[in-house]
Amino acid sequence: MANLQLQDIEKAFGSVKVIKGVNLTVNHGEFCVFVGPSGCGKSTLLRMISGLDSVSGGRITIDGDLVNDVAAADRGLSMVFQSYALYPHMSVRQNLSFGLENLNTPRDVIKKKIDEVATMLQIHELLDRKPKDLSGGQRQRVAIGRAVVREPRIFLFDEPLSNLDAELRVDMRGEIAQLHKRLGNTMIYVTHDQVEAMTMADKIAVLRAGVVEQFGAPLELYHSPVNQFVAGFIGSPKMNFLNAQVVSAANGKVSLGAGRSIILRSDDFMLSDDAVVVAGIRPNAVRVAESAVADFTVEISGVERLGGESYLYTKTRDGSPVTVNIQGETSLEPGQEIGLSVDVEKVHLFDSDTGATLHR
Amino acid sequence: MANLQLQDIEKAFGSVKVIKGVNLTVNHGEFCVFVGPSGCGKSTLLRMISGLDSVSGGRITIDGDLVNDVAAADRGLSMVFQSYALYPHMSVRQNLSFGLENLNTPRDVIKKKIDEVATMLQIHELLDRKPKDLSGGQRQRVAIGRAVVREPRIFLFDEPLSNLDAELRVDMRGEIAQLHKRLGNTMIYVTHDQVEAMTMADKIAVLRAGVVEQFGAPLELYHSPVNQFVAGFIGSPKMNFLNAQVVSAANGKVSLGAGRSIILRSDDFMLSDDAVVVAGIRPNAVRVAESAVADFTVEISGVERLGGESYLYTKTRDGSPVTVNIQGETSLEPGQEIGLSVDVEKVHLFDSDTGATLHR
Amino acid sequence: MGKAIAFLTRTRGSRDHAGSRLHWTDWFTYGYLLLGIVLMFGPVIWLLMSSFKTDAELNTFPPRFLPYAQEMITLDGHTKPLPIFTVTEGELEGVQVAQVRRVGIVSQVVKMDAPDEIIKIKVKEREPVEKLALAWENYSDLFKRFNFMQFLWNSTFITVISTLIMLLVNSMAAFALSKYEFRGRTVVLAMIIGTLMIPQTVVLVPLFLVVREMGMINSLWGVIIPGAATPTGVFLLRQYMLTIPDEILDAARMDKASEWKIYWRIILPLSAPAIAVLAILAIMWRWNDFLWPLIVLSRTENFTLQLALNSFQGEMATQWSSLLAMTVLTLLPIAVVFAFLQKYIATGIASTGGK
Amino acid sequence: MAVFLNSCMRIIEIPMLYLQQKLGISKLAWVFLLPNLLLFGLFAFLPVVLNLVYAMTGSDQILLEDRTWVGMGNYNTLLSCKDFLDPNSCTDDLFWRAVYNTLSFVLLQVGFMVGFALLTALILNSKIRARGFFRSVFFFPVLLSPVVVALIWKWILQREGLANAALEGAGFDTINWLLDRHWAFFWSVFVSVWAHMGFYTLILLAGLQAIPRDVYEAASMDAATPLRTFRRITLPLLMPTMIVVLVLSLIKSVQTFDEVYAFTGGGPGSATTFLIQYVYETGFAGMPRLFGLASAASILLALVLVVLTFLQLWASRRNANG
Amino acid sequence: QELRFMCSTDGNECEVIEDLVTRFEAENAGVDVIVDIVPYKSIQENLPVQLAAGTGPDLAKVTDLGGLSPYYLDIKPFVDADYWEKSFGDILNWYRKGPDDEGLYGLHSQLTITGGYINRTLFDQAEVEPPAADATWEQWAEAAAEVAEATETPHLMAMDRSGHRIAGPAISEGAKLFAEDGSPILVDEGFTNFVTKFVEWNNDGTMLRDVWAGTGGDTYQDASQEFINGSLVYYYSGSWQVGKFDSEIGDAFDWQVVGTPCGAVACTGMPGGAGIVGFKSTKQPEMVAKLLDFLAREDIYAELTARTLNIPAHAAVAAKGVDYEGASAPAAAALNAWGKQVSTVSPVAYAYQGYKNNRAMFGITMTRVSQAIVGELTIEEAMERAKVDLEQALTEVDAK
Ligand SMILES: Nc1ncnc2c1ncn2[C@@H]1O[C@H](COP(=O)(O)OP(=O)(O)OP(=O)(O)O)[C@@H](O)[C@H]1O
Ligand SMILES: Nc1ncnc2c1ncn2[C@@H]1O[C@H](COP(=O)(O)OP(=O)(O)OP(=O)(O)O)[C@@H](O)[C@H]1O
Ligand SMILES: O=P(O)(O)OC[C@H](O)CO
Ligand SMILES: [Mg+2]
Ligand SMILES: [Mg+2]
Repeated sequence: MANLQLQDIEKAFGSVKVIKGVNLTVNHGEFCVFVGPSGCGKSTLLRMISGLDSVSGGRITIDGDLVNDVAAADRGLSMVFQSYALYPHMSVRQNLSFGLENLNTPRDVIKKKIDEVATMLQIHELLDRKPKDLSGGQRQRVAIGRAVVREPRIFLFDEPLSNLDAELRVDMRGEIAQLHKRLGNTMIYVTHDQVEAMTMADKIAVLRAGVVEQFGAPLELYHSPVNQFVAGFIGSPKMNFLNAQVVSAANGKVSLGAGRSIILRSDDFMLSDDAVVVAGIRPNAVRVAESAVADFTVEISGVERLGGESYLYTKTRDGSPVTVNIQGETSLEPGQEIGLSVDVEKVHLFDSDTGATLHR
Repeated sequence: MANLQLQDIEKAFGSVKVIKGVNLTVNHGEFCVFVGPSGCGKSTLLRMISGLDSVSGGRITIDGDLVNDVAAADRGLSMVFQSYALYPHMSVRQNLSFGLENLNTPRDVIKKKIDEVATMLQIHELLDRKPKDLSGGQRQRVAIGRAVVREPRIFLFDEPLSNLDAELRVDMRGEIAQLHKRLGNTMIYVTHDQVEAMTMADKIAVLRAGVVEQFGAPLELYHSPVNQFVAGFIGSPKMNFLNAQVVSAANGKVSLGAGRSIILRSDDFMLSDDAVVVAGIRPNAVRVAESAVADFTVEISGVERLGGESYLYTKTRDGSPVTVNIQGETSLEPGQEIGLSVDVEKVHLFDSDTGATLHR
Repeated sequence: MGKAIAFLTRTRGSRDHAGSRLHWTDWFTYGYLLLGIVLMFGPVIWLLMSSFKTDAELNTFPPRFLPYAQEMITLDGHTKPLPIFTVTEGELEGVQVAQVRRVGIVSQVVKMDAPDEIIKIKVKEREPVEKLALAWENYSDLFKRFNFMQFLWNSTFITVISTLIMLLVNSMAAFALSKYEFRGRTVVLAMIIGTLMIPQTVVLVPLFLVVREMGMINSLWGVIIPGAATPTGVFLLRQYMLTIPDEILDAARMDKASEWKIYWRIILPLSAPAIAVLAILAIMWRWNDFLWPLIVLSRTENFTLQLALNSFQGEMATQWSSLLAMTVLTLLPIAVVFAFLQKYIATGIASTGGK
Repeated sequence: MAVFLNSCMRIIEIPMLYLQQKLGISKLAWVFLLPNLLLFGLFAFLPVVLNLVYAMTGSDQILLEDRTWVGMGNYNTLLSCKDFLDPNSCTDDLFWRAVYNTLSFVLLQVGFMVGFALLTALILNSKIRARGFFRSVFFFPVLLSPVVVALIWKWILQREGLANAALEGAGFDTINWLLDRHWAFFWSVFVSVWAHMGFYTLILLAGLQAIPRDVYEAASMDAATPLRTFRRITLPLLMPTMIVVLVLSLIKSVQTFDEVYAFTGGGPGSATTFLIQYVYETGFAGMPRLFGLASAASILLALVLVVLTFLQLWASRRNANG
Repeated sequence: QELRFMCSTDGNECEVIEDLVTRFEAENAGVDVIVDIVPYKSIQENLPVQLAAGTGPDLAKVTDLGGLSPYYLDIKPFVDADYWEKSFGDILNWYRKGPDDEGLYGLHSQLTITGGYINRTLFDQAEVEPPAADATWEQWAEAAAEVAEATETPHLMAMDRSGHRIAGPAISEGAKLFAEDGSPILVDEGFTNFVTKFVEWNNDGTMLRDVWAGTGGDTYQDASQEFINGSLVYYYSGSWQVGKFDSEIGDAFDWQVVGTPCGAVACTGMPGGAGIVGFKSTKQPEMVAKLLDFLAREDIYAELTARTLNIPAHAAVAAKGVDYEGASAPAAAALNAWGKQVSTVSPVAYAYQGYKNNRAMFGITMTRVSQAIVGELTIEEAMERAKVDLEQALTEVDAK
């Protein structure tokens, strides 16, 4: 139920600069997901928002009020810690009720809420255990429970589902989404799970090394990444990057590293002929094709069969790896040479120096 | 480099029975993945294999030697803890070197190995930090590093990649696979990630509440689950389960809960007519179809768009949820009624009481 | 050596797997513990036994473990009970006789069956016949002699109140010194550790003057308050609290806990082992405190047990029998307290409930 | 009881919460410190300051206002020596005898005591039967008053005591333990270790509890030998507690008095006369009461302690980092 | 009205006093005297502090008679001074601040005399006749050696470790302790002579070495345990041991009081003891005086002496002789023997006991003589140190 604004936020641990000027506005009721490589500063950002860490520079405002100097307890947020940080001496029930007690919630209300949360997290029979007697995933659920049992202005989740099994994760995803809908409060959510990020987020912020690379709706990031980094980061398996050269800018003709030229339908790239670029092609935008119609040929270096789909890991003649996503199963085996054809509509082009997306 | 055998392994914490007779043989050099719902006993099993927890019953043999009474330090295994358990007072480098020092490895060898591992895990610039100054994912990588820097007979990994971003996870998956290939030793690997399980495993053990439900090659589990639980657990999104009734056993004709009868090609089910069963259909075995050719109609309750694919969450007339996996994007919206057709070859049937797979 | 340490450093978890066979390290441990019993507990047992000895028995060389007293018999024709001896030499050798009186080196004895016929033997030719006898009077005299209940109450009051104040105040300070960054922290810490350096003996007089200015002489509060001000507890608790992960406090702050609540709902329970240790120590200090109450309290009605106990120490002589009995009596309550509190020492956080 | 405490705490929470809001967290630290600082300042620190003043005064009067100002006079008396290594050449030979006795005593006593306390704590922390019982076994001596401790050991060590009986039984000559200066010194160390070891064992036991179990598990997966586990895991992680033990034991050892005084009276001769006995006899027991001199001696003692403590802290910090 | 009386005890003194005080209370309605029985340490170390700080009791039984004199209440205005002078005579000086002080301060409730005890039974067994009253230390040593050898007794002689105890023999040997002008010197030829002998005896086994060499500093140490055990032939201590010997030796052997052996110039023991004093700080000086006067009454004093097994300091009581009613025969005999010793006490001994800083001198003696015995210092060094110590102590005392 709050609007959160980060202005030029910076953070340094000693001489190590970890957050380097982050600007971000999360609107009231929005579900915002932070993604980024390990160590890029997501948790740090969360901790600064929560008030547990001070900012080295910049302003944090909640609903327009500057909160830089407001203590964590007074910001009215709640947080799931990446490391859980459960109270080791309290039972699960006490872990869950502690926050409510601090708000002087009546006892019967506490009981009811804990009951609800326990049901939601499927931890009913664990309520009287101490954290040390729980499995990893159970602990994580308690950590989630502790945050959601209260109804704060803003939720901060730091990889809350990382240790849960797939089924439970889907359930929890649903529960959190529902909670969000019910409470309508602002949520900030760190995850490494593509599916979570894509399906839950209103907006995703992609961080790299303390900087926000792109901030936008999930599909916007998927379809229009601002640069090669974002393109590579969003979407799983990762986008393939091939060295390419513009053959004819006018025709939108581009030659891929080791194959024949392809014609990108759109033709208004602001490129000169012979410009060296990087072509980004998602694994599901390539198809195995007869050599006759193939855009280039590759050698298979690995095959992964997931049951419903398979991945082919291949290498082009000039050594660039290309992953191919195939529906169903395949009988292809490593070592085979195959031809691949590209869905030209789905090719992205990036500046080979800066990685910036070249717009059509 | 070792063969591991669990015979009737049991474990109880006080009166809580957590592992209830597990029998398992992991052959020399095999990559075995444990999957199962949160709290089913995966970590406990790992800890018993490692020697950190005693078994309440049963025998553990490594290479034929009974090791029940052998101390953890003497079993020659190494383990990545779900909770990392890094040495808080040591730098990353010391965390990594400690195990090697214990083996009296010469100093230059240690240095070389740490260098290799640091490169593999991309933690070079963190070597002189203490664990508390690392991000969650960085800590997890150090935990992996500590295990792999030695070359033990058996590796135990407890959700080693849960806190890493997608890209890194793919890298690490590759590295671990390569390590496995290079050292040829036995690996036991707990994960909640379907992709990891399916792609890395030679064999997967599916656990439920302390019992091994099925143990076999990944695709075997995917295609021939022994019961509804395994079928539901393997494969993502989860298999859809619909109530069904045998219309004509002789023709292999089955009526799905709320649609018209479908004919399963194979016809030798050992079922009587009118038997009530559960039909399992994976999300990628249903297709949106014109109502004319549709096997049943559903109402869309949710749509998730991941970019490369989309999930339709739907409900049949009798309220069973059906997830549909669609390649690419879709313009369908919640509330719409659509028809679905089933890929009859991929329908599984389960006993509605026991959940056991009904074989054709 | 390595294995010995293995045995010592292994945790409960790692011990689990060991078979039932006793390893030599187990022998080492149990050997050490046995030695501990003999060396650490033996003297204490001896003390206990000695508290049942008469003063004369206490003075006997060489000392004996069990309390003995000479056997006495009442015979016809003798009004007082007579001590029994065994004759060691001469014609009566081996016979038990009762001594009527001793004159110089001659002992006048009678046989049990002939109580009128006096026989003279040399003092050296007889040995007393002794039996086990507990001198309960050492204890019962205490209750007769002074107002034991009053002293017990005073001691208990001082100990309980002082310990509570000390635990509260010290743990609050330790919390501030271990979990907050603020200017002046080092100074306070240095002051506290610095004060430890000055021996208690010398500050007694200045402290007395301070307490007099506060008007607390001859009042139990004059013992309670200065007792609660010792710096040791702050130091001990602070060092322990340093090991509590900050992240748990962070979690509590996110749970909207006030700092005070963090202190008593998170920090205090998590410091249970250290608090238990300090409580044991504080109770013991206050209970056994002697020098300071001696200065502050000079009126019988507010005497503590220790003061009463030490009133057996005169200028020239100490009544050891009473003193030992009193020692044992005063020891009992803290022994019980210890038995109760020591459990908490082992309730540390085996895992922090986090990753 | 628990309920009562709980409500007390709740009541205190109200003003504390107000202060927290009013002052902010960093100043709140002072609020937490305040009660202690008040008590401590008045009843522990102020007397120490007064003691500093006493050290600069002479005469046998007790009240500060009755005493004469002598400035550094007392220090001069204590520190005037022709040869600091030969107590006989000093004005106050007894002080210097006490200094040297104390130095060697502290070295031995702290070493043995901390060593044994650690060993005992490790054993008591391992999984043994009847842990509670054994804990009390090792702690019991701490409960005894110094007079009783001394009495017990005098009994054992006297001419016809237990120790000699044992020697005789084993066919050795008896020894007059407390008449020989070396033996007397040895037994002073022994008795003082005996009487105080339990105290430090207890503190160390609590410290061992604060070490997370999973680190030990990691170490055993790393195939660490027990010795290495001890050196590389237990010891460094026990450091905060170790510091308490080292600092306290050092301080208390330098200040050893009661039980040794009751045990040997500082004898034979001055073989076991330590600094506090000197202070005590000079300033309190003996006549006239040279309180100024005693105070000055105590301050010199404190100065030495400060230096030793900082050395210790420095060493342990280096250890923890290295 | 409430009076606080601080009392510490070796035997039953405080209890007897408490009992007598009840009678006083009966005679003086409205007066409540509370006897606080405290450890001796409290009287010795804390009472001075309390008095200086003005928080002391109204009365106390003290042993540092001269040291506390500045705080005493002069009861002269309230009592019959003549009776007091007549009854206690010179002993009153022990409580006075100096030669010019004429005040009445304390009631000497417990007069003690130092001297020797022998284990008579051992002498009898050895068939050795105990030396006569005028025998020298050497003669006693010889006799003790003979007895010990004959009876296989381990220890010959022992003397309490106390500066007070050694003073009698030293004075006997010629020690003057004070200069002509009355200023203390402690060490002189006579003193050194005795110390030299004493050290020698300690080292050749004549004296039980444990007592003086076994402890250090100012620690008091006696040898009563050895004597009670019958393992000591001759024990030099004092009259206060009678009660203890009586109860603890019981029937085990016969023991006997033999007074102080003779030296070159005298055969004197040291007088001593404890007395009851009132303090200036009291709010009821008159009542305090009244109480002291009550206790000084001849009948009361006689009863006190008899019941506490003490030697009377009251002239009239002494003259009449005390009937130690409850005491056993040996105890009564011993006490009477001690009573006879009073007359043999030399004026030097009286002066020493009356000197207000005598405790400093006792302490110095103990420390330095012990050092000489264990060989830390030679006798010359020890004596030299003793002189220096005394000077230093006196300058502190005089620095006002
Ligand atoms: N000390 C204990 N006392 C009681 N139950 C325990 C204890 N430790 C673990 N358990 C229970 O044992 C079960 C198995 O735990 P385990 O840690 O093996 O689960 P897991 O399969 O690793 O789960 P996750 O995927 O969540 O890590 C859990 O249900 C847990 O609650
Ligand atoms: N106390 C510290 N001192 C120095 N560097 C630190 C400290 N704490 C964190 N860092 C660094 O700051 C960076 C950001 O850490 P942060 O925990 O925010 O990462 P993250 O994005 O949450 O990563 P992950 O996905 O692995 O959890 C990391 O590179 C980490 O190494
Ligand atoms: O030397 P002390 O301390 O034994 O004193 C002797 C007493 O005055 C005897 O009554
Ligand atoms: Mg993080
Ligand atoms: Mg687990």
